[in-house]
Amino acid sequence: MFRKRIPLLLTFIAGMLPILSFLFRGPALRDEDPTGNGILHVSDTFERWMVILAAAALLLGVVNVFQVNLRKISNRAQGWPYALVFLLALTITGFFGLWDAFSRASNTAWYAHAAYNWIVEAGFKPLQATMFSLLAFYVASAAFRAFRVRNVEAAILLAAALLIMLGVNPYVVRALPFLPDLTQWTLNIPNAAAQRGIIIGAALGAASMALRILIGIERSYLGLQKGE
Amino acid sequence: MASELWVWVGALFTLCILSFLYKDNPFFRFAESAFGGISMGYYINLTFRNTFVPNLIAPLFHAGPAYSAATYPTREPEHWLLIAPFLLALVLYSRYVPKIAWMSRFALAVYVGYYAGLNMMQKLQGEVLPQSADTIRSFWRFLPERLPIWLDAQTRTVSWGEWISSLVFVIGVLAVLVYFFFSAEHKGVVGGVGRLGIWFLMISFGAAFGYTIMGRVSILIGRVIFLVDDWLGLG
Amino acid sequence: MESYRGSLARPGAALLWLALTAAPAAAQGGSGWGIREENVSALVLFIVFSIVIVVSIRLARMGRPLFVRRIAGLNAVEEAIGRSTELGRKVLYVPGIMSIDEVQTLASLAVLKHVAKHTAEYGTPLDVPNKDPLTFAAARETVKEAYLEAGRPDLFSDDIVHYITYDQFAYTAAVSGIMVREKPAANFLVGSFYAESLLLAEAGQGTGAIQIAGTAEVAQIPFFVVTCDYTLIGEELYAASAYLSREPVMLGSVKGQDFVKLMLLAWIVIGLLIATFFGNLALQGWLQPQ
Amino acid sequence: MTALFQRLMNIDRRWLYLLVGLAAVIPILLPLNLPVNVAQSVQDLYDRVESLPAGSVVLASFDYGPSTGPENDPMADAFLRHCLARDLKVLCIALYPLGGVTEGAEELQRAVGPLDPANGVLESTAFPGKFYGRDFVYLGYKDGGQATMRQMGENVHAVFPREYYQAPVTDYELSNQVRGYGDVSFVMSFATGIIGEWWANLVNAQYGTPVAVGCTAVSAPKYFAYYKAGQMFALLPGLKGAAEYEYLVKQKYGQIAEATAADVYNAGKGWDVQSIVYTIITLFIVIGNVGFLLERRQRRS
Repeated sequence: MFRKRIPLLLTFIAGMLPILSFLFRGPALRDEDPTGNGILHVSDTFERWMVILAAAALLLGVVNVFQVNLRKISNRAQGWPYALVFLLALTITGFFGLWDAFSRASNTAWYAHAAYNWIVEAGFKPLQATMFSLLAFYVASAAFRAFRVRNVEAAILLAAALLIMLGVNPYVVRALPFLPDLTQWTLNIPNAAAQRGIIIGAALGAASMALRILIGIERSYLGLQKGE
Repeated sequence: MASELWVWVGALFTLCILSFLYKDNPFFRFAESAFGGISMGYYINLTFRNTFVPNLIAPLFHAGPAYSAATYPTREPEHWLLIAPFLLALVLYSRYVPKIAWMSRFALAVYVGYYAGLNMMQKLQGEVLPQSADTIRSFWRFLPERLPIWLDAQTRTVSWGEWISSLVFVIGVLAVLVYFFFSAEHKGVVGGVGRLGIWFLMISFGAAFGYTIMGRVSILIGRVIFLVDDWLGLG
Repeated sequence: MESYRGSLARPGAALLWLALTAAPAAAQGGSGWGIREENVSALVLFIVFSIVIVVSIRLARMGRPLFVRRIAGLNAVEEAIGRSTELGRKVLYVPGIMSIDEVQTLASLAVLKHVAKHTAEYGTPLDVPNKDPLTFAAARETVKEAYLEAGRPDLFSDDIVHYITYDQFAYTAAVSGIMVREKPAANFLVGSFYAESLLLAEAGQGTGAIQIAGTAEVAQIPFFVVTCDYTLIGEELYAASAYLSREPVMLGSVKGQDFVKLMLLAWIVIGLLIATFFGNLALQGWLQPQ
Repeated sequence: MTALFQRLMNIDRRWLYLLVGLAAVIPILLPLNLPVNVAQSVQDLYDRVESLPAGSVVLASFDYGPSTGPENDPMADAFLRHCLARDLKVLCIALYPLGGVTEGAEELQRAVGPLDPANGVLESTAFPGKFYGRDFVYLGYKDGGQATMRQMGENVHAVFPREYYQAPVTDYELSNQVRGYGDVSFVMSFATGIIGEWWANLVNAQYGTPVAVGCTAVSAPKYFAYYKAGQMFALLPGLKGAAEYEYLVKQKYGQIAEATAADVYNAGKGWDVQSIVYTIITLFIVIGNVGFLLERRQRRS
């Protein structure tokens, strides 16, 4: 009983804090707090703690990554050399990263910073930008396969996409001068209307989900059995 | 041809990732693993540099690079209170002690609870209300006394096109809202309005997809310039 | 139904009721206490919303009929897992890249629990790679519990839910690698996604797997609609846990949410007419853009 | 005929990837200079710069980072060269946090040539007779967004006490001369996200300073509303806008045409890539649909 009720109670209390500070004003906690947003101050402090907790959670990931990859290497599972590459890259970057994080203010160990920066410029940035650039290829193959007139909805989807894509082609625009305005209208009216409909609906859905969590009905995130 | 080593390493990593387009191969797999390790190290640095060192170690322990007597002359109460997140983090790590592993749920419960409450307010106040109120103003904003001041006097009338566009806009918002109704089968009136809702959705998805192509291609251009100019120097 | 008797629903509802009755008294200010004027409309919506949801949950518990329209994506969940079992291939579940401060991630964990229960029953291998550490910690608890509830704790191993890395694109590269190498027969992409939505969906599409996506990120929905077999759009993701669990209390909250939307629709239409024809009515205050 | 479309319809996606890859590389190596038709929102900027008397001062604000360089950089190059060719004076600042300051410095030196004011290298190699501090100056980056914009309305020197190379702004004639928005003919913002909007709905609305923006393609729809509402007198929407503006400037100023051609990357090349990729995708969509319809008709008959 104790193991289940306490987390749900904590969730409820932690949840009411931002709600109360958002809706009500509390007594001035300290003299230099004339506007009396005592609760807001408590809520903001609590948020700073949550940011620290989220940062501390990174260690959970690091530990799991070492567990999984070391096990893969020790019993020579399929693809173990890549696990070795992963751990080496993590250890080297992590080592210089920590050294840089602790020495940057006092810039004593400039070489730690230089080594770390070299890894970021040579490895992290190009890999990240190239993964991102794959989208230009995937957009093409997805459009080729998906924009087919299977039914009315697919036809509308295709028409809207073609309208935008033809709207930027100089030859077509010279032939159909009204096209850029039609493109603008499509983006500003039907597109914006549909997005607003989704946003309002999703906001209500999210608020409902959040409420279910606060009053303890939705608990799968805690891995609690319904009856526990 | 580039002389610096880091350009060569960056270019080879770029080619390894691009090779995945052809098929999965050892070069991509190597780049994937290296990328995973490097990125993990990058965020370890970022987490310590942006969060732990300035916001926890300095104020709570009065130590570390970000601490100096000038910035932390006295022991403020909220510095002491930082014990709380520190303990909460230890509770999170209790997962590794089998006997008290269940305690790690407390840390998750607090974190989820706080942001569930915050999200609820942000969704109601930040999305439901302003978006609905703006939809209500769709025609109200065309009333003569409402038109923005920078429109000079003689153009303060509104064309029929703008009235119709606003009507189409309102119909679209309401149709999409009805389409997502859970309590009614899509038959009869609800079915009809729902069908109109799907058409608005399809226009939106097609237009949004078509429009982002330009942005994605620009990122690819950035990579091509790096290879062609910085690495091969053919520019 | 008795499972909820001991839950927090009753004290939670009582506290909300307390907040309502105390609110007017607190409005006068007194010792610094008072309502934040700038958020008063949110207070009203919060009270109305909470009352309707809590009341509809109680009605649901008393056995009121609970009709919910068919959601294609959610009906396909069992079919997708069945297909993986036949082909003897794994099920891949990506819970989005954000932490559990994002409600979409929590909705995804609810769907994950349902999926994990099926993979436990059928004995199908399950793979849940993570980008966020807290989501990783929560997902591990969720899957362990699902295997317990399905009566197959023996099938649960620590390899099912594992952590990859904290970078969005490094995580995408690793998951694309899993999709292409281990060729899961069913890919679930449920939760909060950004630019990597198309990278994952298109890589998965290439392997011929059934793909079920779900997100409320408006900008990413088009990419899932174009590449996946089924897509849960916006609020369909949030209703997923209620729809899949079929439990009256959960469905009750979805019905309540629908009722609030009905009220909102009415408020928009009426407000539209009043604002247009009577322009400067008392509604004025509510219409001023903040 | 249907057999051809059949095969094309089920073509391996990697042929498509090859085409997109070639479309991205070839125009960068050998410029194709595909035709461009100029939109009104671009023509307005060109006409405004052409109409200003020599010696007028304009404020150029670098409100983007390296990630959107391929779209925003060419706009900045073309604009800076156009102003200097028209003997206008350009005061540059940067308001974008993630690398805005480096973009500003790089772009200025790409347009005027290498500079080192600290050691007396002030004259522009690209525009001989024009000097740093008299014809163009760069005040560097200042965060604070809207608050900074409001402060600049009162006193620019309070916001930027020192220019980018750390000399006091009073040392240079141009930076000393500009105290507020009244001292500049118009503001040109190269923007990626929200900052361009602030120039319109804050600076233009409160100070009446004419504002023009060069924005990324993704945020163009948003900015069009401001252009239509008159809060911006001109708009360069994404790479398409940049290519059109660069085309106009190259037509009139041969010297700029040569400098642009010499650059490894410019708006014209970028736009050639975009046009070809769009054409490839449109073509393949048409092929896919023709094949699909033929197949369906075959199945029905």
